[in-house]
Amino acid sequence: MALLEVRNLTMKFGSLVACNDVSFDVEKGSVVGLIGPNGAGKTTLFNCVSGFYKPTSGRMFFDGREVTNLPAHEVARRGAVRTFQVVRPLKEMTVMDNILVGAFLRGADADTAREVAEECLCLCRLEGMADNLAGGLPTGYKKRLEMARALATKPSLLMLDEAMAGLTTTEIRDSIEIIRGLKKGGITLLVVEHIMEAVMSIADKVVVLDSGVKIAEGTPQQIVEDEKVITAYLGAKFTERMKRTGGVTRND
Amino acid sequence: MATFLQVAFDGLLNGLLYALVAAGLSLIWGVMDVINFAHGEFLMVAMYLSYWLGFIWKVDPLVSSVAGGAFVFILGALTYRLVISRTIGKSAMSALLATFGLSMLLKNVCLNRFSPNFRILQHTLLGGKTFNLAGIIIPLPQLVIGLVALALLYLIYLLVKKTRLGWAIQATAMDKEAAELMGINTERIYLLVFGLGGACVGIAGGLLPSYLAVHPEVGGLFSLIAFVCVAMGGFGSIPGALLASLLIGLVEAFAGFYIAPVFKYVAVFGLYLVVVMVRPRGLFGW
Amino acid sequence: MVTAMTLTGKRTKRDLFWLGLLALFAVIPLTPWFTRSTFAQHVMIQVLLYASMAQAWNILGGYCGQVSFGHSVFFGIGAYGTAMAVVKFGLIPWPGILAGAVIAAVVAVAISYPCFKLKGHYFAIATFAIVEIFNRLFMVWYWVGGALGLDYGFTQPGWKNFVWYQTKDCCFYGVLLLFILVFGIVRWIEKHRFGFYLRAVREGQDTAESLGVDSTRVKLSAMALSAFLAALCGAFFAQYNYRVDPPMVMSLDMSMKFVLITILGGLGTFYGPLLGAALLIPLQEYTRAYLGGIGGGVDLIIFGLLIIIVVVYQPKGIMGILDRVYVRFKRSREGGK
Amino acid sequence: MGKSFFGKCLLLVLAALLVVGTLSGVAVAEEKVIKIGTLFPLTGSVALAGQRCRAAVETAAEVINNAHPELKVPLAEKAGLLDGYKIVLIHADHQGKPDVAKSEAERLFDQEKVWTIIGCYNSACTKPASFVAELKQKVFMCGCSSSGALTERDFKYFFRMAPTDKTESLEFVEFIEYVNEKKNAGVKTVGLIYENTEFGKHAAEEGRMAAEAGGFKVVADVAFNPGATNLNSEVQTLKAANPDAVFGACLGGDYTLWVRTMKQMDWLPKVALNYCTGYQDPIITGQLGDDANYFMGGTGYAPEFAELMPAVAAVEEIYKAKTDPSVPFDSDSIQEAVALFIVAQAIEKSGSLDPTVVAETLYANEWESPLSMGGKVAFSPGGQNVKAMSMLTQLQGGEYKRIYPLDLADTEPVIPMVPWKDR
Repeated sequence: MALLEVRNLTMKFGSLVACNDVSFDVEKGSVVGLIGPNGAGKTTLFNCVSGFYKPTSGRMFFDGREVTNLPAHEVARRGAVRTFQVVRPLKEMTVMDNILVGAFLRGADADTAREVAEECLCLCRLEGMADNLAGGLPTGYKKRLEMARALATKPSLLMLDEAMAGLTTTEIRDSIEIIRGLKKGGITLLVVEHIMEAVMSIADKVVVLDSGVKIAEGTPQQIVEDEKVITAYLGAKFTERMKRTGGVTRND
Repeated sequence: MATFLQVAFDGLLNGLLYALVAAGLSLIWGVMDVINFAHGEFLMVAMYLSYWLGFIWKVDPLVSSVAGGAFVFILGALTYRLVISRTIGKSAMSALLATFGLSMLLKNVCLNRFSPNFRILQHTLLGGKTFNLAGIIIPLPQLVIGLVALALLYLIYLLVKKTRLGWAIQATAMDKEAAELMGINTERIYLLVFGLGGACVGIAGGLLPSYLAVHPEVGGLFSLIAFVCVAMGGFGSIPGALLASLLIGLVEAFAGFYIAPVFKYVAVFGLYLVVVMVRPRGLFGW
Repeated sequence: MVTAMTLTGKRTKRDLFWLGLLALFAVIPLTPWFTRSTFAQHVMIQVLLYASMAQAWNILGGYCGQVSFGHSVFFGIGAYGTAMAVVKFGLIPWPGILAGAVIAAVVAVAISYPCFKLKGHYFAIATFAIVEIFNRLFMVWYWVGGALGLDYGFTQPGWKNFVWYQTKDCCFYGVLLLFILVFGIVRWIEKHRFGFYLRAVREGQDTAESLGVDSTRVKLSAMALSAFLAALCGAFFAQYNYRVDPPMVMSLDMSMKFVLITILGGLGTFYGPLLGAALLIPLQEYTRAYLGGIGGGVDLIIFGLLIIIVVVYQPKGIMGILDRVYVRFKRSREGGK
Repeated sequence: MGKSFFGKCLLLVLAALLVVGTLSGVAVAEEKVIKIGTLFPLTGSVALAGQRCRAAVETAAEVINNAHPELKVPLAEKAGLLDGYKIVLIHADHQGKPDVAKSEAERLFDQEKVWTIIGCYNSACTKPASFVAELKQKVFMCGCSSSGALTERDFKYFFRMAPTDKTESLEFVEFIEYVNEKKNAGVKTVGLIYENTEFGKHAAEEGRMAAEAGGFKVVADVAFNPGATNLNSEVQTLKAANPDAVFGACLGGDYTLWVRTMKQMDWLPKVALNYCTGYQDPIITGQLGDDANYFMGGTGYAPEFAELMPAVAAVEEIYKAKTDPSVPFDSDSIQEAVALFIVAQAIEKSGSLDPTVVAETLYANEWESPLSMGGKVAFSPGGQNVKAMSMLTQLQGGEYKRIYPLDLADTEPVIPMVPWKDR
């Protein structure tokens, strides 16, 4: 059974249909990429899954249990934790404190939480920053802080909303390494990403959205060759390049 | 029935007065997202000005209201320069607290200078005059204040919606940075808005001594009610503030008469709570 | 690992300081300054009382970021709880103190549950409105004395009745206990999960939610705790002044004191409320005592000016000033080396 | 992490506090001085009354301290009392807040070492302040706080000069019975309008009891919050109930608003009687001009009483010099002057500064008090001045005319009051 099952999810804002009848699964232990052009409904879908929006219709199951109308904190408590596309550090708290907030989800004991937080701090390479105020960090660090904080909650599903947008090439490489590490550690990931190379290189499966509708689902290889995806989003050039380079990350 | 109409009419007239007091507050709030706690004290200062003009030079409050408006315009602009401009961008509460300090300062400076005496102007043009309309007694001072309120609110509305300046104000209210990029001097807009907000309440204060005693504590309740009017109307909405003021005036009058006078402000503040529970951003808020 | 060590080190050092401060307070009544002047005693008691009040408010307003102007309501309910027990029912104050605090917490939760969905100024004005409503309702609620208020008669002084007539030493220790309770709770909270959650909710409600923090529950708990402690302070206030009436305890003025002291000292900091009270209360008491008699509100003029200056120039309060001085101090020392 | 630095700063703050406290404790020692504290609302909403009360006490102190042989007032003739003791006044401000009144009373007694306190105008403030005095076994002289409850506490050191609202209420009812009988006024119903404070509420309760005991029906009971922006609903309620007589307890600005609103609504009762309130304030009635006419109320003093109280005029000159703008005594402030005169006489007579002795002396004697109506002051257990009289006056042509009791009256009351349209 899949860890996360999304079934016929529809989200409307007034007359605007942001997500229309979207269904897909996230298998345990896999990395699923969610891609699509701007305004395709990726973030809306994310918000629905993580409990920030109540979907208009459709159902979602996490770990076999229904999570459709649960509030955000309850979804997080069940183990599905997300990050935000626009980083939201808890500005007036230190990096360590930020991560501690996440770590406290799995127990009120301060010492245990601190240990967990230290681990996540190291994992996301924020060691030297523990006592800095989160509001003053450079963007790259903020993105990693988002991730570290989410990790500290010991999620079984980590949902990253464009964790690499706006980062430099080196930072992207670091992030990819981190994500690979997470996958090895047994965490399932659902990744919204704009940077194609990154998605293609880490994802086991890719789901493509366009105008709120799922237009394709499959392995990166299948997606790159899918006609609909190429016209709607990727473009022929990209496919060419992906084929040439064999899906290895590079910048242009 | 006559009593009912009388009560309703009194309530409406009072509502218009509240609208006049609240107009400036609404403008300031809408553009700058600042609550001016010293609003009632601006009113009080204008009332003193009007009183002294009337007392020394026998100027009628109708005329003094212009002076009141001008004076409080300057006071408002000064307040902006010296206090508010330095709180912009800091925590939302800092402007409120700073103006609370200002209200304390103004109140006690007036107490110190003018003593706590209650001062009433006699023999004003409007003072004490009433006329009878089909059995309803209409007090002239309140009626004039009500008409001024309507005219002023309309003028502000026109200013904001129809003039170049108004566009600049709206742009600043929506997005300060974007407005700056478009070449709007937002600092000047803020200054002007704070001054204009002051001027509105200054005009109200100038008119009030026609029938209300002046003393250092006079502003307190007015400013509270003005806050409620503005918040109930919705973030910076002039028509919202007008509607809310009229509602508050009516509720005050009806609760005062049909329940008991001690409950009239309970009803007013209760109304606010009910409204924002249903519409958390006020009647006309978005 | 290094971080962990410094964190633990910081913890013990701060605790030592805190204990030292308490020890200092505990011996104050033995100093001649204190014994010689009941006014000094009064000022000291007021400082501790208002510091406790501000700290109670700080839990919600500072740590949790929900700026409420309605705390005088809970303060008032606490004051009425004990006064009703003593004046109306002829009991000792203790059950009243407890009942008042519990009722205050319940009322706080009931009121704030709908109010927390309001944002910014809408919330602030709603809390104003609540104060006005409570004030006016208590003014006409004759069962609790209405406008006439409740006046204490003579009772046997001592801890049992929690009143003292001849000396203020015990009063001081009474308020010191309250102070230790309130500050101790906040100290504890700061280090534990609840404290982190409070600040997380303040810094970003959505973020906190995404990390599994039930922000509504956190805010309501903060409100309940804050109201409970404010009510205890109110109870002390009633016992200390032998009288309660609505304008004394449930007024915007009183609410503003909660807020101003905290802001002046430093919002969301542990020592801020104490610093704010230590500055504001003596200023208020001494200016009134030595300038108030002249009349003309000179003390209040100074007061108003001071508030403007602090808010405008140092929004982080006295703690902010200390921080800045400390940084400069450290820098100059390092430069010297 | 720098917390020890904060520690130093905190210690510094505390040390500064200690120093300030020590300095304040140093009192200027002077011989042959009786320190007397005054405790009035010098700021806040009733500051005007408080400042006049303070001026009245200052006036009395000046008369006592200096030789004023021209004044026909006890203790005026020679300077000081008890062989050259002078009175030194220490003023304090309670801002209209009971908690401040309590702590200021403590400070006056403990730090300033005052011998007695005169105050506090607001009944709500007099209560805790006099409680402090009683605990410390110090005399508390209350001039004009009118709440009857004050003298029902069996305090031993508390004395009040003014008549209570109970006395006034009874007199109001007596007066109504009189006009019903002699003037065919036909008053059957009574309405109450009062500010919802300790003072107003208590007065209204006494008014209701007295009216009902006299067989009148109370048809309107209108409490309002002081400092109102308008009194429309209040007056509308009165108008709808249309009582024949109204007992009012509205202070200062509320009084003028009340009168003006009644005029606007074109309604008047046959008889409008006021407790010691805005009605008696000559400034306020002056500002109302002709509109103030025909209202009635209890009055302890008005300049028009000169023939009844000949000694006052000269004292009043001193008082006028101390007030800004210069005003004559009013019923409230004159009682505070009386308070000082009485306690000074008691000190002089007992020859002692022992509060217990002075308090006993105060109870044991009847005191000359040219500033009081009736000229005498004597206390019943609990400290109420049983000789306190209240005269009913009516404003006619801007002057306070004495209308009741009959033996002191100089003018026929105009009953019913002249309707607005006939003025």
